[in-house]
Amino acid sequence: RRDLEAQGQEIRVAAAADLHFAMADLSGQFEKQTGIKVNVTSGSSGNFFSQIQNGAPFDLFFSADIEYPRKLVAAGLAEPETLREYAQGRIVIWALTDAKIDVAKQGWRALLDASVQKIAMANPEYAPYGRAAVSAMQKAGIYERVKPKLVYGENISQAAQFVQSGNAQAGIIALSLAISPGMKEGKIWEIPAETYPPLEQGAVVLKSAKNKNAARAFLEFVGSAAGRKILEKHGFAIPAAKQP
Amino acid sequence: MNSLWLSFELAGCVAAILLVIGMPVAYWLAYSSWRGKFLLESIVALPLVLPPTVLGFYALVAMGPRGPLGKLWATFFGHGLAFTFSGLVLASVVYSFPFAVQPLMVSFEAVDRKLLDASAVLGAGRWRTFRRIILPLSLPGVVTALVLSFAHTLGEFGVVLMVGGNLAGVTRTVSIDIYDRVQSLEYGEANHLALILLAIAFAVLCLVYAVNRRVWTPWTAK
Amino acid sequence: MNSLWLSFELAGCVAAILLVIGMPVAYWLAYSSWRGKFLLESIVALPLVLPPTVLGFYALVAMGPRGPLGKLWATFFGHGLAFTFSGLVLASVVYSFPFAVQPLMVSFEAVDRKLLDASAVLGAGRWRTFRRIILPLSLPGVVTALVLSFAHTLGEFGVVLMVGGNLAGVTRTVSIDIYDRVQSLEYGEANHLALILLAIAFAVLCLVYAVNRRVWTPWTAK
Amino acid sequence: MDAVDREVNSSALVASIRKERRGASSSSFVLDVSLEAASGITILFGASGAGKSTLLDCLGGLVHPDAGKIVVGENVLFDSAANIQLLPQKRCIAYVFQSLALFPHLTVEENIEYGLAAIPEQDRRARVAEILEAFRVDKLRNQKPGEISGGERQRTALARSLVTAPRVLLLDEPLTGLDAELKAAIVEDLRAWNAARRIPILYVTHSREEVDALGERVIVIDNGRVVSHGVPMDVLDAPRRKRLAQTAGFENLLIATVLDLREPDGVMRIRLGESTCEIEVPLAHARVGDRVEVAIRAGDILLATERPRGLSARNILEGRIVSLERRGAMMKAQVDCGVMFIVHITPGAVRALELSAAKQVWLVLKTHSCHLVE
Amino acid sequence: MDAVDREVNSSALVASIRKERRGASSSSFVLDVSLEAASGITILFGASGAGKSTLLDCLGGLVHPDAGKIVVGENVLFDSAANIQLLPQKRCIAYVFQSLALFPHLTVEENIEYGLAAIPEQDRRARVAEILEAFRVDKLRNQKPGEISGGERQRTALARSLVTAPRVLLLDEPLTGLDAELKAAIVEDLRAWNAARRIPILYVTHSREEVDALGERVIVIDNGRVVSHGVPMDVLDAPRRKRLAQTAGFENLLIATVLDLREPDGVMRIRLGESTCEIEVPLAHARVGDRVEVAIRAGDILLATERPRGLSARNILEGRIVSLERRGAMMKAQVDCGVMFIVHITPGAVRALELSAAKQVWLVLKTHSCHLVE
Ligand SMILES: Nc1ncnc2c1ncn2[C@@H]1O[C@H](COP(=O)(O)OP(=O)(O)OP(=O)(O)O)[C@@H](O)[C@H]1O
Ligand SMILES: Nc1ncnc2c1ncn2[C@@H]1O[C@H](COP(=O)(O)OP(=O)(O)OP(=O)(O)O)[C@@H](O)[C@H]1O
Ligand SMILES: [Mg+2]
Ligand SMILES: [Mg+2]
Repeated sequence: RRDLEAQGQEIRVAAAADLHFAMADLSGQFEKQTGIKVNVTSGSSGNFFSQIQNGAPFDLFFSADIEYPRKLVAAGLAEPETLREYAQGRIVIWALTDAKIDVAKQGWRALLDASVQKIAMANPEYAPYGRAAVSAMQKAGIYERVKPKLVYGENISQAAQFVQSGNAQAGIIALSLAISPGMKEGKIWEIPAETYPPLEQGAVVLKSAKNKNAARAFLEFVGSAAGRKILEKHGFAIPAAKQP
Repeated sequence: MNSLWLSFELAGCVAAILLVIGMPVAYWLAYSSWRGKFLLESIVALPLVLPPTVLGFYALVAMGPRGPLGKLWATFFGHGLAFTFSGLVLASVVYSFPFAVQPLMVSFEAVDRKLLDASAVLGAGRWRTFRRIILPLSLPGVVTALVLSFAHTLGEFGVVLMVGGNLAGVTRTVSIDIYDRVQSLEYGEANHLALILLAIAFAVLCLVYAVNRRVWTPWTAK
Repeated sequence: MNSLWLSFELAGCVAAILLVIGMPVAYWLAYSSWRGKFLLESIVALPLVLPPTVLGFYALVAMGPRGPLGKLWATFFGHGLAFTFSGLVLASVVYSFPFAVQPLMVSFEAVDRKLLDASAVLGAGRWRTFRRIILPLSLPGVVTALVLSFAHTLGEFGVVLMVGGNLAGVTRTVSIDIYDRVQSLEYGEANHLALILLAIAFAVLCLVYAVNRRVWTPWTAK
Repeated sequence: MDAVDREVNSSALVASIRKERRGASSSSFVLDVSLEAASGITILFGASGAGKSTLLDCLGGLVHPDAGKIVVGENVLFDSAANIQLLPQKRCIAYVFQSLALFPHLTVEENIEYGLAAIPEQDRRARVAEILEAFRVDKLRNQKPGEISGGERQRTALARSLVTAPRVLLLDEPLTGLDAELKAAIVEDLRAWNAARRIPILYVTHSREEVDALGERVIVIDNGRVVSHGVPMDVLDAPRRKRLAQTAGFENLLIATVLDLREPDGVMRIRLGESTCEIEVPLAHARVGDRVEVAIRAGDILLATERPRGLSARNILEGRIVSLERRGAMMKAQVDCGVMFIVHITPGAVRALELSAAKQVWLVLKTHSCHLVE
Repeated sequence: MDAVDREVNSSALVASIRKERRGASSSSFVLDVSLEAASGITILFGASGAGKSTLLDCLGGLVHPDAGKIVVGENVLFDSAANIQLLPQKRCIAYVFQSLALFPHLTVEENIEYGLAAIPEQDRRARVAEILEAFRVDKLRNQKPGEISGGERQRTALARSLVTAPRVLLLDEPLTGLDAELKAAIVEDLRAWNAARRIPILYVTHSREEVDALGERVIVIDNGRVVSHGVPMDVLDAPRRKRLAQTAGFENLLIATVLDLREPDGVMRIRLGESTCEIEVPLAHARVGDRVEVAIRAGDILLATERPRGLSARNILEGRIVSLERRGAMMKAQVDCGVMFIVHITPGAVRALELSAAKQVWLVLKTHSCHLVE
């Protein structure tokens, strides 16, 4: 009966760019199960935050950073009880297969190699992946040495493109992106998760949502075993079940 | 494909609106004898100076439910301006304004004043003089204004992304679509879309220029 | 503040380069009698049609070690083009090309052919005719070309971000700086920077227009 | 007739205008004129740069006078005191510019139609067709101004203004660049036009021929001032100033000394230059011994091969032909009578009188053909 | 002298040009001329739209002829057969356009200097100063073309071309819009200029006065063809075609019937119109009974108040004055002798002969003043 009810329903989801591929799978599965169409817009979490503050017609917001959903809740724009951490981002060092360095073997040392003139990453000023990369490098004690080599993309996609195009020889990007179909011709070294603060990714249902039930259902689906599996497949870590 | 159509619709609307509102402004700038008009000329060029996303951000705030524009719009139409096609049009109009006004102004100014005198002496008022003399003689400038504002809106993405919110079918223009695909590293599809966009744009521009050449060359040619 | 200076340096360079390379192109487009030149006119306007970040992406690929431009540059200078000031200049030049060429072309075309005839008959070659007759009579177009390309480069951010890599002091222009602050939700600082940028740009534009008015009004005025 | 006259006068143009034009040069040009033009053709005559076009521009409303008043009939077009300033399009004035200013993007026909916007289609077509033919530009109707000859452009500009129904007509050298035949035809057309409408027509020209063919009245402008006005004969034949004398084609300008004044007759005798030639000229404010200047038109001098007898003319000078040259339809003879005279005679007369250089001749000068220059 | 002449001839302009101009009208204009202009002034004479400006444009290189050849001295400027086409700036031709085309952004002085780029500063200044004065535009030197009068513009354009040292000079109606005094002065300057340089000068004008004052040779163009050429007297006084007759100011054009041919005398008698007037005219290819047309210049007819006696002139017609009108420096009399004649006489003669309407007069016509029109 619930399926019948849901026929023809549609929700609008704003999702952080790193979720792009995972969202495609998640929404596909969810639609198959419930018949509720999930309309995904992916983009920068910061932009979504601004837009939602100014009345963007989204039902559900999957941020790359839990801070944004928290702020929305604080501003009374989101349903407080729906806020949850649905995944954690993982970062990797990525280089082209034909590069002189072998990141998989060299790990951090790869970045110090003389052939690496530029290292691409997301801008640490506002991109969570950038911030994580900086603290990981600091932990590894190489930040001051590689700092002159760093170039910043607006987001991890741009950072990846810097490397892909050969203009940077290595990049620190999200695992989710590194294992995406467009990045096949690269080598990966995952940065140990304990060297950077967890990249908590939070989601929340918005106050202005037209169809809160469907939105909640999708959020639940993402948190379900099936959803977690998909997220893990796409390179996310699943946080221990807890309420923030 | 939906996004392509949307883009051309947006660009067409914006170019048309810009022509309509750009002309009086350009006319005034061209013919006013106010000494301080260089101030206005400078202001007209200012939207260019801000990064589009930032301009888009300001536009978003202004159009949001708490912004002045948004409030005004809501009292008339009952809904907000941001994230609607109208909102996109408005923001793009602001952003592309200089591209329409500047070429128009230069062309208007280049019309021989003696011809305007002749028209006045033959009894034509401002409007008739504008329609029959200034406008046809400024055709190259009008075409440039059209082309620049049309093409610029087609390619615009910062403002559109910010104000439009990238909603499929409503505000996801082809430029955002391409951008999305590049962001998702789906280069093949991005290239494909970009190529189609370029091809159509090229065809449109060719048409405009070819017609333009035929129409106004005769009296410049020897 | 560093970023401000960088932006004006970039915009100045780009505007100057565009003027220099835009003129021959505009000259050819204005005076060639080749029937197919509308094709070239259309091509000139095409960079506008692509979203700047996408154009920037293509530029990035072209400038990469496997790209044609990157290879060429590397053989001459030993290092890549991306993430350098030169790379920024190059990409911005491509992107703002239509804004320089279009107004120049329209202005060149508007010069009375009889004056060119008169100049030729008085023994002046192409270059002298261009320098002494066409150029001064096209001043409004030149100013528009300068202003549009300058302002557009100041505000450009998609291409710059893509090709520049946001390196403080090297490629972090003020438009990126403002964007960064908006992204970091530091609205106060963003507004502050935007205001300064607008103020300086306004001052520069005012200067250009005021001088422009004084210089070329005399022979249009009654 | 009376009624017509009154109607005519009530549509006269009365203007007083002051306008300073400041160029890059240190000296500026000042136009400062008062004039009245009743219906009919009034010629504006004056040297190049005298201010004729500036005056017309002020009347047409294209240039704003610094001060003054312009009235047509009851209508005030401009009044600096009352701060009235009608726009050109409200003035009902047709104006053929010296620079023509044809619309380059419109055909000859469209140019001519331009001023007829207010007229119904049918009427308009008829009027345009008529004037196209009158000015012999009907074959060019679909050509643009860039594709026709100079004279054709001139005619188009003229037609464009004349086809409207103005209350005042301003013509700035409308017949330059036309050949004799066309000129004559258009002069006829203009006269007919004038006869039919009787509106004030101000006509600028440098050509004595046009003045004589068209002018009912002449206003002479020099250096921005009206220096004389009246009917052509009076004004142009009795030059007040030397500059004008030259402009109006007084070929003989001679310095002379006053010998005696014969006030009852209204004449005085003068001696020409250092010669012994004495002639009688109209009386002027001068005393015996004063040096004066006389202007004599070459065409006003009669030439004879025998000493003429029984003529009313008082001045007969004996001389010898120095040279004979053709000048247009005329012959120009230089005759040495102690002072050198230039005499215009018809080629027919030259042949009939078998004139040739060195031949002895007599010059006959009527007293009132000799004009004293101020 | 011989050497000079040879040098002169070696720099002559020889051209044959074909050029079609296709406007929007169905009929197109075709210029098809061959001409030769030796050094000295050659007048191009012809009605408005005859193709004079088109011809000059072709010579100057501004319009590309469809076919033909243009040579100055040894230099081939254009040859469609050999595919030679010199750019205008390589032709060393100075050209004063009908439309002037002054540079609006340059001052009068800068305009004049423009063609002197190749000359050292010092020299240039001197030459410019000299010509500024000669053309009386020195006071306007710092003004822009938009700030000077029509006549002043004309002079500036003339000065701009004459200051260069061209090998050919093309002048398209250079003296229109100038007053008589200035015209005379500039004509003198032009003559002196011509005497000093002896280069081919092609001079377009509609004015008989200018032809007579300047022309060493005339080329008459009608509807794109050269219809006659030679010295002014011969060409313009003996019209070959009716159209030209009107253009050149033959006021009397009369239809006549051939009565008899007197071949020994080289004359024939004709009867004018339907009247009884018979006159003697030069012999032509005609048979008795043929209808011919004669053109007689109004200035070539002599007028007398008594029947003239002992004159060589063979044609004396009795008539009555119908009207007398002033025409420039002349009087135009209409005389009815059965057919109507127009006669030009000097005002002095009118007064001396006490002419007035209705007065009986005799017209005297020399045989060779009567021209048969083809
Ligand atoms: N660009 C053109 N296209 C088509 N026809 C033209 C063009 N220019 C001139 N004509 C035609 O060619 C003919 C000759 O023109 P041209 O200017 O040579 O005459 P012109 O002898 O100089 O006359 P005018 O004395 O009036 O200046 C005219 O009938 C004119 O209409
Ligand atoms: N815009 C202007 N600025 C300054 N001076 C001007 C301007 N226009 C005309 N003059 C000057 O004013 C004077 C009168 O010019 P105007 O055109 O009225 O003369 P004009 O009598 O029509 O002469 P022409 O017979 O040569 O056409 C000239 O000396 C000219 O140099
Ligand atoms: Mg004038
Ligand atoms: Mg001509």
